[in-house]
Amino acid sequence: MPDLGKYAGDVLLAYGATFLLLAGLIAGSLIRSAKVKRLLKAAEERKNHG
Amino acid sequence: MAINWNAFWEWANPRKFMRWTDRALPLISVLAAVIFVSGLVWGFFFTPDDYRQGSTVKIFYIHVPSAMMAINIWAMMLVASLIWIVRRHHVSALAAKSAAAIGMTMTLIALITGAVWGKPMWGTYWEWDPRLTSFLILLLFYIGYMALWEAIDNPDTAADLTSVLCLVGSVFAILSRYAVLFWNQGLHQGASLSLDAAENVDDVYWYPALVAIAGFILLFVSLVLLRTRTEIRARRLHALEMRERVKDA
Amino acid sequence: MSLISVKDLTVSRGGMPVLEGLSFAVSAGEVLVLRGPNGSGKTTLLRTLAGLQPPYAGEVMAEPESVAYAAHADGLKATLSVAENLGFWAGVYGGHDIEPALLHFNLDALRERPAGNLSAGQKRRLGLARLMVTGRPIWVLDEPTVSLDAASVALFASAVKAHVAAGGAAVIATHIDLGFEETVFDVTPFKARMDVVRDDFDEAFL
Amino acid sequence: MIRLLWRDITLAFRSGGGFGLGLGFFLILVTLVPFGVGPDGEMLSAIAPGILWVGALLACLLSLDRIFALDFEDGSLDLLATAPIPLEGVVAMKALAHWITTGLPLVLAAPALGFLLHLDSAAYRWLIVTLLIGTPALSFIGSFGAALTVGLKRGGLLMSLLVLPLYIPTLIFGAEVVRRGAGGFLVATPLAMQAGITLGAIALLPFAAAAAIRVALR
Repeated sequence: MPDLGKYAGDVLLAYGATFLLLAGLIAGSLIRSAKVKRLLKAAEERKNHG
Repeated sequence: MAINWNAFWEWANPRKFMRWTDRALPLISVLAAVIFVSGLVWGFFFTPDDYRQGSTVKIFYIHVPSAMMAINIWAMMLVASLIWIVRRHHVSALAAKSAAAIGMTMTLIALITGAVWGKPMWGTYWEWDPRLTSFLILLLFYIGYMALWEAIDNPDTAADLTSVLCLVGSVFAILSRYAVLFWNQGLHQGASLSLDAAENVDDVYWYPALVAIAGFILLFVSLVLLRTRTEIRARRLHALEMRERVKDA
Repeated sequence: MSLISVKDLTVSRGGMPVLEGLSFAVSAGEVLVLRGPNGSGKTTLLRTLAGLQPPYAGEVMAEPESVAYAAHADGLKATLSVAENLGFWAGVYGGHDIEPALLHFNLDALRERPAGNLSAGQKRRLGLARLMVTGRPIWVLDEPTVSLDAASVALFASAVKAHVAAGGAAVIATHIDLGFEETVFDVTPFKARMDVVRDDFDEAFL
Repeated sequence: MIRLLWRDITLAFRSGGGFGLGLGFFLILVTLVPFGVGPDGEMLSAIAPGILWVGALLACLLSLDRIFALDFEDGSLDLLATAPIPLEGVVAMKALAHWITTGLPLVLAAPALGFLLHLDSAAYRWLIVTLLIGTPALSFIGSFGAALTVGLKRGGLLMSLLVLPLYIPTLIFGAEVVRRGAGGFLVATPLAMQAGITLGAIALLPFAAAAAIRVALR
């Protein structure tokens, strides 16, 4: 851990907020991807066997 | 130089797109993760503090790339919208839709890191500085664009209307930028990085920043591919559901 | 020579084809009546004929600006009088006289009445009277007789007769028998098939 | 086209709401501001240009969704789209009618309300000039937003979200001219910019709005 001096709180806040936002974006993208994949699979099966 | 444009557009055929991204996406994702992390690690752990700004200079490894991406993603959406309007490539419209949420996140990151950096420098988190204000306006444009996508049921209608909004919005975004500059000549630094690096920033800061920028770009590419794939599947799902409804009727 | 004709027309609603392979022609003096169950795509077909939406495939051939369209909504303004409503549309379509239309649809006595105070049937009559002031040869009508009583239906039928006798044509979607010589066109057999692969729409995905 | 203009103006007058509503809203807004910020005359004088401009903008927004939504609901928009007038002309006339029934009354009422807010006497002239130049842009930009959301459920809220960011340049230049005018500075540049935006909006946005309506009707 480097010495961040008197601005440590600010720098860590900036990095923390960024990672939180990016993590939210990536997680949201992955969750929606998985959900749509699942729903589409079910719909394709209904189409082929229904 | 002769480019075979037909072959180029072939890539945007949904089926082809799904096929090549299926192979390319894992590769790009890994590359993005590696470069993104190494850029930020380099910047965060292995660069000296600035003699005036102290350790806050480290914020720029996030702030600058995210701000660049916020603007460039809107530009990419504009190009994609134009391609949709002119050539009616569905993938293009869906790519624009997919990019919007990423662009909005980048804008938010640029705003937040800018505000946090501003606190020790300006003594306040928020200052109506032209650049910060412009990004706030850009955020409003992203929100409006995404809200319009959500509000319209028919996907082709939504693609058409959001494309028109993106076009008109781009003009007004540029107008706003000039208006804001006019309204308040601010406290922001000039462009922190320009192509002429030597003039602005020391190499110690410049190289990790370049890596960070590359990381952000790759992160965007992999996310936009992932999200576009999702949208293509969602579109197919929508089509199948419509068929079922017609059959039942 | 037909006034309006379609060839291999496919029409779509919300991106989904609903009717396909339509081909017909309507000549001057002819009335084409469209039949088919609710939701079979008659409205979509009529909107396509009127140029409000592009064909999904195939083509509609008609002179530009030759179609007058009337649908379920009459486009009336509640606070304008009968004469003002009609006068407005007459003005938009090039200043035809509104008197014959008012007289024909028995609206003369109501001319100063705000359209908001009309009964449903009177509103409908006013909406149909609009067709007479457009001066356009092809009338495209979607369920024109809704909320009309028997006498008003007769008024409407005679207006259509007079129009086609003067060299016009009409395409009408209706369930009732209007009592004139008409060509009946049932859209049911043209219901778009759901099991075929089309190259443009959802099949382009995946 | 003149008939369309007349019809829309007549409708706005007769249906109540359209005409008086924006003006009343403007008055109430200006009355509320001193309650919010306190009765200090100097403070009010300082913020008066901004309040009047923001008030005009919101008052304009209030009646925007009427431009196309009513015609869409009663079927008039279908009929206008098949009429011999180009749809671009329809949009332009409707935006013009909106300006005459909303923007113009605001311009006329603004000086009286400026009085309530202790608006600097040097600024009056510029307030009227900028509102006169700027409000047509508000109507034309607004008609574009209304065209994008025509036929949508709860389109009104979405329209505000889309339109307000587009109003930013007009607002900035308008308020800037009044502020500079009050301070006795040169106003030529922002005034020219604002006029440019208005002319551009009038010339180009009807095409975008007509394209949006065609898409929405299909």
